[in-house]
Amino acid sequence: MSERETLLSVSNVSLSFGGVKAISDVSFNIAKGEIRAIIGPNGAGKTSMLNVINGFYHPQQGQISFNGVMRKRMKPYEAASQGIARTFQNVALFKGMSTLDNILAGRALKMHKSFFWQMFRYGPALDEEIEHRKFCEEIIDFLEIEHIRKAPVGSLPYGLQKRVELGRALAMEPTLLLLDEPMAGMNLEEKQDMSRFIIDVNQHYGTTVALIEHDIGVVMDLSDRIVVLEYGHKIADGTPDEVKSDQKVIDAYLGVAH
Amino acid sequence: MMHLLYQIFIDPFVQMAGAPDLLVQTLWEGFVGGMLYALIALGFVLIFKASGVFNFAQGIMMVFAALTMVGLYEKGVPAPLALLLAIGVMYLLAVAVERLILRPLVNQPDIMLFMATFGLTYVLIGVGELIFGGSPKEVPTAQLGLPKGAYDIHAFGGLVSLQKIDIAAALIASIMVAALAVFFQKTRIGRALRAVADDHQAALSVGISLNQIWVIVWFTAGVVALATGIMWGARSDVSFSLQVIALKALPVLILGGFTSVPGAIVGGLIIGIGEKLGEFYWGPLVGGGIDSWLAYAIALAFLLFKPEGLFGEKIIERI
Amino acid sequence: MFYREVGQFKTNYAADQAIFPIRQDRIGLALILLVAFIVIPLFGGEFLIASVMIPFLVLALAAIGLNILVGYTGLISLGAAAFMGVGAYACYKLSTIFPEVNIVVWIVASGFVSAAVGVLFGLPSLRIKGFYLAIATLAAQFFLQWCFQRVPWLYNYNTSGAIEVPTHTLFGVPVTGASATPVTRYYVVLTIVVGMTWVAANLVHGRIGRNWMAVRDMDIAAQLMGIRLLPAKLLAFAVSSFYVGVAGALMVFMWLGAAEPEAFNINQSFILLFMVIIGGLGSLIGSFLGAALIHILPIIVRMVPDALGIPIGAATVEHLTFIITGAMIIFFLVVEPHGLARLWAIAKQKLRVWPFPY
Amino acid sequence: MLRKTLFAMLATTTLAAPAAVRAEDSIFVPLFTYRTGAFGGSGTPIADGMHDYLSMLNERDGGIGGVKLAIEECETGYDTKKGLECYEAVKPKGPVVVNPWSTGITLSLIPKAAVDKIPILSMAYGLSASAQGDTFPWVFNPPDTYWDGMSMILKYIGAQAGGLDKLKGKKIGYIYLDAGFGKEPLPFLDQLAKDYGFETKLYPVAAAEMQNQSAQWLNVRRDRPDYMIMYGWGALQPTAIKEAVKIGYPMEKFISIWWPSEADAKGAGEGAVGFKTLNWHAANADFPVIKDIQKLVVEKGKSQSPKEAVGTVLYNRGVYNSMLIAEAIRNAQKLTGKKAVNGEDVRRGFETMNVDAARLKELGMDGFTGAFKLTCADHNGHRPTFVQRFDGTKYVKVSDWIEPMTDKVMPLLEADAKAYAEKNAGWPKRTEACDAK
Repeated sequence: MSERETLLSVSNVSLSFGGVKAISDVSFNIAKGEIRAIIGPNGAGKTSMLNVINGFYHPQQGQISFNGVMRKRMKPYEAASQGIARTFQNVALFKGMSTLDNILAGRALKMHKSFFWQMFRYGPALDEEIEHRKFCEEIIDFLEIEHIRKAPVGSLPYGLQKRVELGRALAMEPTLLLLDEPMAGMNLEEKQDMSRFIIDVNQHYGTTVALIEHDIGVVMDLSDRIVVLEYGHKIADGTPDEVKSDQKVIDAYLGVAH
Repeated sequence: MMHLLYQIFIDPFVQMAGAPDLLVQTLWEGFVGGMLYALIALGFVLIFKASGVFNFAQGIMMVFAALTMVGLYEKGVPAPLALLLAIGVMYLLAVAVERLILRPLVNQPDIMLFMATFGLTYVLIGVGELIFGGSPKEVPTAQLGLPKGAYDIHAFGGLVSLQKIDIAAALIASIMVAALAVFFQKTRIGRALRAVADDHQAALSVGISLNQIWVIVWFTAGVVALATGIMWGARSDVSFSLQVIALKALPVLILGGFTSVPGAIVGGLIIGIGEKLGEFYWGPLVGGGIDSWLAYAIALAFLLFKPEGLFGEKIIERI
Repeated sequence: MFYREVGQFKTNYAADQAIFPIRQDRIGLALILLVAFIVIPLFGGEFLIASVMIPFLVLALAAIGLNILVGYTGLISLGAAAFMGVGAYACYKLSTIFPEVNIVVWIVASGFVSAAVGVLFGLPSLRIKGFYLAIATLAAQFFLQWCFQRVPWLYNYNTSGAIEVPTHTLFGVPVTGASATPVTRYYVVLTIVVGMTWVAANLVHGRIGRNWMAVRDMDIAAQLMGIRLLPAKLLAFAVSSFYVGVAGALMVFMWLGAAEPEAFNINQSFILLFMVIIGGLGSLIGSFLGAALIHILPIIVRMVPDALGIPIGAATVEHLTFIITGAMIIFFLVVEPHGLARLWAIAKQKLRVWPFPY
Repeated sequence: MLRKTLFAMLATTTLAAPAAVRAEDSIFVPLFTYRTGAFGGSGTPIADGMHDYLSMLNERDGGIGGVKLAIEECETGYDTKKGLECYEAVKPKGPVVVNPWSTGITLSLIPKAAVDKIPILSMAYGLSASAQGDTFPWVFNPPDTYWDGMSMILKYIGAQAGGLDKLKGKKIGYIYLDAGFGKEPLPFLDQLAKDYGFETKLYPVAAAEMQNQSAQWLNVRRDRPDYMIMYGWGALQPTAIKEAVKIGYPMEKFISIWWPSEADAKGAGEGAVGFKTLNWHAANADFPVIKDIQKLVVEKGKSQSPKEAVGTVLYNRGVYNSMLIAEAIRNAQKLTGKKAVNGEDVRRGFETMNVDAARLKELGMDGFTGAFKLTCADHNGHRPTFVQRFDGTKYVKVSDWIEPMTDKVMPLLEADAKAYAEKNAGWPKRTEACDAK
C-alpha cells in the first residue's frame, strides 16, 4: 500500500468543545484508491474526525492536507468543491424531496446554468437538467433503487434511505467518500448489498473511501487499512491483520481498564 | 456632520446629566413597561417550556382574560367575583385548548402548533367581541383594591413621580415570578412540569400525564395573562388594540431565550428601558415615534452577537 | 378512471422531467386557464372580478413569494406585508418620476427594489436561525412601515400621507385608476400572476429550487453537498421579496387604488403567513388554495346570512367570520397538518387508483 | 377536484352578491361602519347614531318624501380592503351615497365616485382638499376640514392667552396619530407658527403604540408646552388623557379636535376635568329629534345602542351624519321631482343643501347645531365650531362659536386640490352642471 500516493493526511489534529477533548493529537493518512476504516468504541471521536476532514469542525491544533494542499480552516462547501463527499450516521437526507431530487441535489456543484435560463427552464437550463438526470439515473441503476425514484425519501425504510444517501454522495463524483456507519441498523442481507456497493464504488469509479463502522467483521473484510481511535487518541493504525492482533485494540474493545 | 454626531453621541448624555430627574423618570417608565412585557413573555415561556408551542395567542389571551373580567363587572358582577370568574374562564379555555388543539396535534411540527394558536387568536377575537363588544373598557381599579394616585418624590434636582398603579404592577409582577419559581421548584406538579420540559418521553415513562400538565400550564399562562391584562388595562384601557402591544413580547422572548424565566425578566427590562430611553433621548432626532420598531432593532442587535439569546442554551450543531 | 397515468409512457427524460408529467394534469391546467382567461371575464359579475378574483390573485402571488422563503427555504418571515409596501412605494415613485414608461413595466420593476431590501434584511439569516430569525423580519416590518409613514419623499409629500394611483394606460386602454374597468385590471393581474407562477414553478423544480429545499431540510448536509448557505438564503430572500413586492404594487395599483401605510401592517403579514401554511408549505398550488381559503371563505361566510335571509347585524357577522375562520384554521391543521396542497395530492392519489381503495 | 369546487364556490358568490334589482319604492343607503377592530370603540356609537336617525325617519315619516329608506350596514373594521369589498358589494344595489368612515377607504373611493356616479360623504374627515367642489364634484366633507379645526383651536388658544399676537414665544405641543389624518395639519401648523411666532413641539404616536405613550408624555414633561393639541382616534385618546393626568399636565390647556368621546375622558377620573374638545353639535339628548329617536327606535328595541349612549358626542355625530344624508336626499327629490332618487340626484342634493335656522327647527334640531349651506364650489362649508369642556361626566359648551381662519385655510385647500389633480394625471375636469339657485 505504501507505494500509493497519499490523498489526505491528518497531522497532529486536536479538537475540543469547551473543556471536553474530542480528539487529541491524531495523525494518519489516506492513500489514493484505498478503503480506509476508522473504528473505535462509542465516543472515541470518529464522527468528529470526519467532521474535521470535511471542514464542519475546525480543529484547534494540527493540519490537514488534501491532494497536496495544506489547509487550516475551510468551509464545508469548499471541502465539497474539492471533491469530498460524505454520508451521515443518522441519515441526513432532504426529507421533503424525492429520491431523484435528493440525488440531483448532489449534482449542485456540477450545475452552472444561470438564473436567467433557470427562470424559463428552457435552453441551456433544460439541457443541463436532462443531462444530469441521465447521470443520476445511472447511479439509481447502480444502487438498484429504480422503483423508489419518485418516492419522498421521508417515507422510505431505513435501509433504502442509507442507499439513497450513498447515491447522493456519489452524485458529487467525489475523490474522497466519507461514510459514517453506512451499515448501522441493517440486517445481514442489507449489509451485504451495501458492502457490495462500497467495493463497486471503490473499484469501478476508483473512489477513495473512508468509513466508520461498528461491525468489525465487515470492516475487516472491506478495508485496506484501519485507524483505531479511543477517547480521542489514536491507538492503532495498520492493515486489518495488524490491527486485529494489536493488544491495545483488544483491550479497548474488551473494555480492559488501563 | 459634526453637529449630527454631537446630537447622536453627546447631546443625549448631556441632557441626562442636566436633568437627572427626567432620566430617573424615564428609567422608571421603562422599568414598569419592561415588567409588563416580561409578564407577557413569561406566559409564553411557560407554554413553550412545557408543550413546545410557540403560543401566538398569548397577546389575545391577555386581552380576552381582562375583557372577561371587566365585561362581567360591567354586567353587574362584583369585581372580586368577576376576577374569580375570569380565572375560571381561563381554566375552561385551557381545557378546551388541550382537548381541541394540543391533543389532536400532538407530535406535529412546531410550525403547525404555532399556526393553530393563530387560529385560536381569531376565535378569541371573535368570541370576545361578540360577547363583550369592541369598545375599550375601563378597569375598575378601586373595586379591585388597586391603588390610585402617585408618590411625588422631590429628588434628583426635580420631581420623580411614581404612579401607585405602576408600583403595584411591578410588585404583582415580582410576586408572580417568585410564586412561579416556587411552584416550579417545590411542588410535585412543578417538578413534573420541568420533567416534561426536559423530555416528553421520559416524563411519560414515569407516569406523568401530559394532558394534565398541558391544562395546568395553559391555565397558569392564562392567569398570568389576566394579571397582565388588568395591569396594562389600568394604565390605559382594556381594548383589542392592546393585542398589538403584546407583540413586543416577541423581542423580549428572543432576547431572553424561549425557555428561560429569568431571560424573560431580563429581556423585558432591557427592551422596556431601552425603548423608553431611545424614544426619549434619540427619538426627537428623527421626529419621534421610533418606539414602534426600536424594540425589534435592539433585540436584533443583541442577537447578532448572541444568536441563541442571552439565556438560551448554546447550540452545538451535531451531525 | 379519469385520472390515471397508466399507459402514459415516457420515452425520454425530457418528458419525465417536465413540471406536469401527467396528461390529465396538463388538461386540468389548460381548463383552469381557460376559465380564468375567458369564462370569468365573460360571465363573472363585477363583484366577482373586482372583490374576489383580483384580491385573490394578488394575495396568491404574495403567498407564492412568501412560500419561496418560508416553505421552500425554511426561513420564517413575519414581515411580508412590509415588502409588499416596498413594492408598492417603489412602483409609486418610479411611475411618478418616469410617467412616460408603461405602468406594467414599473409594477414588475418595483420587484427589484423590494428584492434589494429583502436581501438587506436577509443578511442576519446567516447567523440567526429558526424562530429567532422572525425578529429580523419583524424589525423589517415595523421599521419599513415607519419609513412609509415618515419619509415624505416616498409619498411625494401628499398632504394625505397616502399614495394615490392616477390613471395609466396600456395601448390606450386605462389599466389603473377609477376609469380602468375591473376586467382590464383583472387581465393585467392575471397575466402577471400566471407568468410569475410559471417562472416560480420553473425555479423550484430546477437546481435553484433543489438547493433551497436542501437548505430547508438539512442545512448541514446541504453545505456538505457544496451548497453555500448565505448565497442560497439571500437568493431566496431576493426572489421571495421580488414576488411579494410585485404583489404589493399590484395590490395598490390594481386593487386598492390608494394606500396608507396601514395597508401594510403586521396583520397583513400574518394573514399571508396563514395562507402559506394553510395552503401547504413548499407548494405553489397550496399558495393559491391558501389564498382562496383565507380570502374567499370570509366573503362567503358574510354572505350566508344574507342569502338565507337571516337578519344579523353586520358586526355580528364579522365576529362570526373571525370565529369561523379561526376554527377552520384549527380544523384544517388537525385534519391535514401539511396543508390543503397535501389534501389535494391525496385526492389525486385516490382518483388515480379509483375505484380500488389502494 | 378541489379546484373545481373552488370555482363552484366562486360561482355561487357571483350569484349571491349582486342582487342588482333595486326596488323602485325604496332608496338604498348603505352605512359603512366599524364596530370591530382596534377603533371599534369609537366606531360603535357613530354607527348607532347613523342607523337610528334613518330608522327613525322610516318609523316616523315613512322614509323621505314617502319613500322608505333601505338601510344596510357593512362592517369595515376600519380596514381599507374590507371597505372596498363593502363598496363593491353595495354598488350593484344602487346606493345614493356612501359614508366610508375611514380616511383610507375614502382615499380609495374618491377616484371611483365620478365613474360610478355615487357621491361620497366623508363628514369632517377624509381628504381635506375634497372640499373644493370644482375639483371634486362627487365628494363632500362638511362641516369642517382638519385645517379649519386646527385654526379654530389656535384661535381659541389665542383668545385664552389674550389675543393671537400673545402666542408669540409660546410653545404649543401637538400629539397626533402617526397616520395621514394626524399628519395633515402639520404644514398648516408650521405656517401658523411662522405667522404668529409660536414654537411647535410634535409628539407622534404610532397606531401600534396607541396604548403605550409614556415616552411621548415624558417628552411633554420635558418640553413643558404652554398648550397641547391632540388629533387622535380610538384608544390613543383615553391613553393620552390618562398620561396627561399622570404627568400633571394642566387639563384646561389640553384641547383636542372633535373626535374624543365622554368615555375617552372618563377613564382618567377627576383628573380629566377641564379637558376640551372642538364640536359643532350638542352633546346631549335634549332635542326633539333625539327624543323621537328614543321613542320610536331605541325604546322599541330597534337600535343596537345602549339607552345611555343616546345623546353622547359620537352618537350625535352619527345622527348629524345621517341628517346630512337625509337632507341631501330630500333636496334631490325636490330638484328632480322624482321620488326614488339615485346617486347623481343626491350629488345635486348635496350641492344645493341649505339648512337654515328655520329648517333646523323643522328637523327638531333647534340649537343642536348651526345653520349651514353647501355650494357647487364649496363642498365643506367651513362652519364655526365651539369648544366644549369635560366636567367629569359630560361635555359642556364653554365658548362661543369660533369661525375658522378661512383666509389661511382656503389658499392651502386650493393648492392641495390643484396638486391632487396634477399628481393624478388625467384627473377629470368638472363637467357636472351646477344647480345654483
